[in-house]
Amino acid sequence: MSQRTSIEQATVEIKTSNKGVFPYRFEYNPHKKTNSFIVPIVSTIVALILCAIFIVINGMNPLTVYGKMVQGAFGSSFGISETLLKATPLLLCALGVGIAYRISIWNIGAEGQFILGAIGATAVTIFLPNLPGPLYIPLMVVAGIIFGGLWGLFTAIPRTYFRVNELITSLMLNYVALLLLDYLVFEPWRDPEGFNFPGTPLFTPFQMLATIGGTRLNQGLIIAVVAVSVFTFLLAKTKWGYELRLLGANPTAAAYSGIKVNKHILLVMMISGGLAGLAGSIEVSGVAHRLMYGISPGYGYTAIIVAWLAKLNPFAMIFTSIFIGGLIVGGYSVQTIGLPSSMSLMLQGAILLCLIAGEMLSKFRLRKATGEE
Amino acid sequence: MKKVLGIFMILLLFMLAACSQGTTKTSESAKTEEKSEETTGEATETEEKELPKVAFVYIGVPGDGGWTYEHDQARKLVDETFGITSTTVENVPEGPDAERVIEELAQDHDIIFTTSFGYMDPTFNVAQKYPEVLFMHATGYKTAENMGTYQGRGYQPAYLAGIAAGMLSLNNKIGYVGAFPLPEVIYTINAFTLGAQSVNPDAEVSVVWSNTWFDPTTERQAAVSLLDQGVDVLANYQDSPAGIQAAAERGVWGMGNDSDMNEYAPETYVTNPILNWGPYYVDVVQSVIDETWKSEAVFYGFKEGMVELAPFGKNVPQEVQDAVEAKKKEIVDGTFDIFKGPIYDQAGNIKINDGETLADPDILSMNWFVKGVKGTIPAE
Amino acid sequence: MDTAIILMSAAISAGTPLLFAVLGGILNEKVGVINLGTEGIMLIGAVTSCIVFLQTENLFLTFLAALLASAGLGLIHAFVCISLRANQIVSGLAITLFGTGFSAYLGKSVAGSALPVSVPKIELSWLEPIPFIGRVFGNLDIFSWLCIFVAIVMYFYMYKTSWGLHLKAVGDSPSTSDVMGVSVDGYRYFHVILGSMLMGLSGFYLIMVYSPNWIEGMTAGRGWIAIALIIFARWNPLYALACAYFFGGLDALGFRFQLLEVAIPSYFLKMIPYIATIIVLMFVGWKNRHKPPIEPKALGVPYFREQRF
Amino acid sequence: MTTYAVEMQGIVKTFGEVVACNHVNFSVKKGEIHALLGENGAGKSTIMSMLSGIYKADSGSISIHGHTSRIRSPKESMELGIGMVHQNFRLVPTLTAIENIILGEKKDVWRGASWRARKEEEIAIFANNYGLIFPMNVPIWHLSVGEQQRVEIVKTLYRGADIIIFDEPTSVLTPGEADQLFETMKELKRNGKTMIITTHKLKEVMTVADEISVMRKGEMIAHIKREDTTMQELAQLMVGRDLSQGFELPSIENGKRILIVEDLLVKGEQGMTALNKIGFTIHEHEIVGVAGVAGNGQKELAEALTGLIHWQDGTVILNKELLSKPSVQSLIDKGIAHIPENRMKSGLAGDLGIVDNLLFKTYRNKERTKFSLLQKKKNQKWAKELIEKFDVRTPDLHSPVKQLSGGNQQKLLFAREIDQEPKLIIALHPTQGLDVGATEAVHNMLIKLRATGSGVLLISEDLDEVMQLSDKILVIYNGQIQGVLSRDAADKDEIGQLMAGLEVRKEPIYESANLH
Repeated sequence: MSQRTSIEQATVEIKTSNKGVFPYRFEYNPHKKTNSFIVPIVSTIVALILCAIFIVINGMNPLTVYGKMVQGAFGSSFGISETLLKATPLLLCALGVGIAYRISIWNIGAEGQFILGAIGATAVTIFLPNLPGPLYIPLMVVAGIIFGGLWGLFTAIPRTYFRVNELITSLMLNYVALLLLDYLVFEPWRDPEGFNFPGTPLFTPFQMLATIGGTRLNQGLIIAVVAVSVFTFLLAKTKWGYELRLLGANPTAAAYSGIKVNKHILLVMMISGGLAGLAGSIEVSGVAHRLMYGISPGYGYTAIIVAWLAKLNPFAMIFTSIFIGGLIVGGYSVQTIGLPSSMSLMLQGAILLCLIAGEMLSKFRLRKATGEE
Repeated sequence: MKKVLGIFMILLLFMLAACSQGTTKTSESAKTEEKSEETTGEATETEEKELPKVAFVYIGVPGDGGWTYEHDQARKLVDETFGITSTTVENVPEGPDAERVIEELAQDHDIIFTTSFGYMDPTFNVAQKYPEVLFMHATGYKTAENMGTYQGRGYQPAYLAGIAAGMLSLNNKIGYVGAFPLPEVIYTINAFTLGAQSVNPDAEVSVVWSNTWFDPTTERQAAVSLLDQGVDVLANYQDSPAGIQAAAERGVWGMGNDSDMNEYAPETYVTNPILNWGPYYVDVVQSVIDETWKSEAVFYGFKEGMVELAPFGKNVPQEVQDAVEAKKKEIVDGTFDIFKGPIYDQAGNIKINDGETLADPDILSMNWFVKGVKGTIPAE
Repeated sequence: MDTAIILMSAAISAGTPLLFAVLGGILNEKVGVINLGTEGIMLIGAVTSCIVFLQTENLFLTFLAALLASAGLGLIHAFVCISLRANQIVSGLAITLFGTGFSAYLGKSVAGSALPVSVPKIELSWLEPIPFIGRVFGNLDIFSWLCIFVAIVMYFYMYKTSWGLHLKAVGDSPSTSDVMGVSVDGYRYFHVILGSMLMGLSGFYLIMVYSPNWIEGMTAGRGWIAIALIIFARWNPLYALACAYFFGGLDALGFRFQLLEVAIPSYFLKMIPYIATIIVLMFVGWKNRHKPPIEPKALGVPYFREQRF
Repeated sequence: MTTYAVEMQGIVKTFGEVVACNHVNFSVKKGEIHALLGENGAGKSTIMSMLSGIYKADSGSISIHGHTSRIRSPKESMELGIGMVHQNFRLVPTLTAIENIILGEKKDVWRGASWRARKEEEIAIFANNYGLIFPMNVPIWHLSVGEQQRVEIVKTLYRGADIIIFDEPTSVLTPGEADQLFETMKELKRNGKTMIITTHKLKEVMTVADEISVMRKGEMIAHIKREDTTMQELAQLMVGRDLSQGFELPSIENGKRILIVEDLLVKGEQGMTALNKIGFTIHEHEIVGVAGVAGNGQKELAEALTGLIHWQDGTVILNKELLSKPSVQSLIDKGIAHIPENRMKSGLAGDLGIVDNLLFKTYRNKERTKFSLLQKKKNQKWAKELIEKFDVRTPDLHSPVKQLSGGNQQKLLFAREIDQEPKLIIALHPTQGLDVGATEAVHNMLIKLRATGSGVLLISEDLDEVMQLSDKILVIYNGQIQGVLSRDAADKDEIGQLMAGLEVRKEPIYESANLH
């Protein structure tokens, strides 16, 4: 709660003079170092408290609601497995958008790239129906990455060569991807035996990722964790990681040091899209087992929060994706006590708002006004 | 950093291990625990009989005024009849999320009604995992030992609604907004068209697909596109009354589906085919209590009370009402069969020979439009 | 001719919610604040309208409530972006998420219930004799007119008044404006909130005129399209008018295409606006590659008077 | 009634841990031209910013015309009749001169065509009164720097300022334009305006000022009348010690030709011709200075020679090798080093640490990366050696370089560039914003490079600097080389004429290029 009072005081003090009644003032120091763990945790707590107020107004006990959410998401091995299942595509998409954000490319097109990945993987099953079984999974994964990557490239090309804001392009391409998906599942790829249900035929067992234990959790999780490790390593240790660091910190200076900025933007967007595409191919081959309408319940958008909560640190994304995944799974659980599942969206929004606000607030510091000496 | 990574990896492994060992065990043990708890709990309060725990999975929200509304009405009837409180989960998308929701419910419920076609595979998958739980899936075609399906003969009231539409239409242009090109919608549209043509052979039914069950904004756009074509009766196979409202604004006769929507457009409302699930749900729950439940594929019509026709709007002429009532009697007592030849498809080819009637499996997989329907079934 | 009239009418009714949102977005971006919260603010505007109308059945009160609720969200965005100087893109996304979730939460009890609303129309009989115009504009509802009115007023506000000059200065060079005695924070707060109110009106229109049922996420991406349209319209309210109606028309065309029974699936038709946006922006970018970009120079950049580098 | 227009007392201002102003007292009499003298970082801009309401003082009092005033915003400052002509003009580049001048005016909300016409006439007459002329209806970014400054002055006058602050006003002007400015200031004085001019240029002070205040390291050192002082005394006050009088550039025989440029044609950002067929040569052991007012093609020259932009036409020969569309990287590999004009904008990445910043140009080398992996330990050791060698003062190797002082940042930049042992170093405004000590260090580094055989292309707006250091001076105007002068023949007045484009010196501009 102390966080909140300080928000109010900060506004007041920023706007009025330091002289007079209040002997302290807030000073903004953009260079101030903040503890990288405390801010996200405190922000999350503040967001939970804010939302608790609405829950109370609604006549429910927030503790019951949060308890139900936690129980639904983490309270049983089933809940945990489902949470991890949700976290997998979120983690991969977040890794993708996170890499783009590192060099200030605002890719909000992970949703479309995810869908294209799903389409790519399914295309393998549709156009190559008679392959030897073990070939399917690798091919589907590769196809997913390529399709997603190309979709990312479509965002990058207008940005690099035509000065079109990637925010708009990636957003527009999300809609195009969605319509393409609808077209495919409603028309050419529709299961002929599916009573016109908008979905492709179910995959054969060779086209499905193996599951872990008796759960729906599949090898996709392992792929995702491996991807995180690989990118943590690449970013920290390699020449390429250094170039990205440089580009992110100062693109002009990067150009002066001989880094080809456009080439990097194209490459990063391809990787960014490729990771979302990988998530898409894992979703169809590991969970849905067919391409169907509405294959993504907004993973690409949610991934943005996952990435941001983790402050774009790939390793931290493991935790934030599990957290947000749990929030979504728990969101369905709260329905059983009469709240809409959109609770979890509301919480996500509130947490993200509190996080960025908290991050900036932590750069203000209270100083004694020296004028009164 | 490395230490944290290590701890995390261990944690992750632990979670994975817990999952892989746990699920099958938990699903059973949780079940038995739940049950034993229930028994002890119930024993003190009620009679010796243990009441089943019932859950419903909805595609939309009960407030939609249509499909989910009717299911929720039925759920209320079940609750009242047995004095229980069932669990409901709304707005469950027809994909991987559905499977999780159903499985989560399966862990502590005895009967689960999944009320949309797209829940078929998820329901089936979960049914395989939880043989102790009973699953009732609406409108699908997959059954199992512990999974039954049920479906109303919605084409019967639709035929009657078609008669009304055929009589009311002055320019013979009737519009129809279909949700998805599923057999359920297609046979409803066909019956509707046949009904209209039975009283007005020149009537044509233009079909637009909205590709959504429940999205008033899109439904409305679809409806308006038909209204702009000049239709003077507009029918909707949708879960919301948006189309009826749009029609009312233009002073055009409107009808919908699933439930009585009179209140949304009192002036121009005709009637609605109604799906009345309540009695059937009560039967199912009762049969579970009586331990007489058997997996079957139910396809009930007027006779069994699963379908109804809503009361007519106040401005519908008496002669129309009379004509419909007369036909209804014939259907109820079995003297009239809707899908009875000769029936031609859009291209004019005969699909049902003179004198033949269509068998239930053919109705349930219908994938062609009768003559007089303007519109296409995608990728036919 | 009839088809054209019908299409134009459909374009106006589908374009008006877009237009409100685009105009709101222009006000935001002109003072240098990106507002990606459009979608969320529209939803909050819509759900508030729905709830208040069901309670009061008073159109005016509903209108006020929608303004107030969206101003609230606008204030949050303004505070986070202007006073706290946080990343505007992330803040906007958070607003959209929160708005989507919160509107669904608020609207749970009213979801699906149809609103018994009838919006007054303005009959302009003197327009009747003019062939096309008369039929299209002769009988529009008051809020469509309001939207056109707002666009025109905004045009004059932006290009013909001292406030408009300050607006442009604040968006192009906040430090200069500050030195010149224009309150940068004041202008930013005011226009972010005012713009958010217009976005809220977009939600209001959507539910009171366009489709009188509340349903979760009923904006269906219109807010995002509006954001793209801001750039498309080059931050000019009158271009925005044309662009919004054009997109509204394409939107309305979708279902009509199904009725024509042509070979092109409607999905591809629906893709046209999105692909067209990208191609047009690419074309504009290429044509103006030697000119300075026309977007507000300080767009997305927080202003801090004592900043020292 | 007091005769003081401005009285500031006990002003303290800190930024984080840095004390920018330490109990400063400063007063200006009505109707005088008062010079505030101090080198970069002495705190004079900070003091002026507090007077104009951009910063707020931590403590201290300000009175204007005898009334204690609290200046909390630029608006309040303006209401007190204080106007500031900023070093970086406070003009909105997309607006026209008229619009900039009336910006912030609250009356007359409606601005139709007739209002505009009336206003234009009014301002034209107003500007003419002070002899200030500039285009009225063209967006500011089309105007020349001198014209922009005139707009800025008219703007402050138009808003009723009677105390006008000129913040380093001549730093962007040609000597001719500067003289014109001083005339304007005298004209304003005749109109009863009070003026404060902040500068570090002693000659200007002696030309225009009535009274002089000197600041050093955040403190007020002295307050003198112009008649009572000399340039030597002021210099000593400003720097705190004797300023070395010019350089004795040791004469070295020119070596081989490193760079030959012929007929170089370069288009700038807006597609306009930035460099129009220029040519010159640079030899080993030679510093070639480029004098000129900013925006006459200097930036494009540096960018073209470092591969950042491509030239449209012309020949560039580097070490007997004909270059054609070279990439930045290839030029780095061929031994061109670059000190960009704005170190924090294009030279360093402020958020990164020392090691990452030092790696900018060498991270591709085998010593720094192996199999694409950065050699972390090796690089740290190397970085440590470098910062010791170049005396860069930093808390540690990982703290963000934006926390270093300007001088240390520049030393870091030089460390990085010199470590490559460049054949040719291109330095843009290398001493901009540095204090005297750091400036000297930079000059010494350039001279050392010259001694070790590198060629230096020194591009600077500081004419004194160019004249002190260069073996040969090119004067650039409007994308063309207006004249070439040898060190001995250089004459400040003549260079000023050339910089303003008033005179063309037709001498053998370059030695004919010979590929062999």
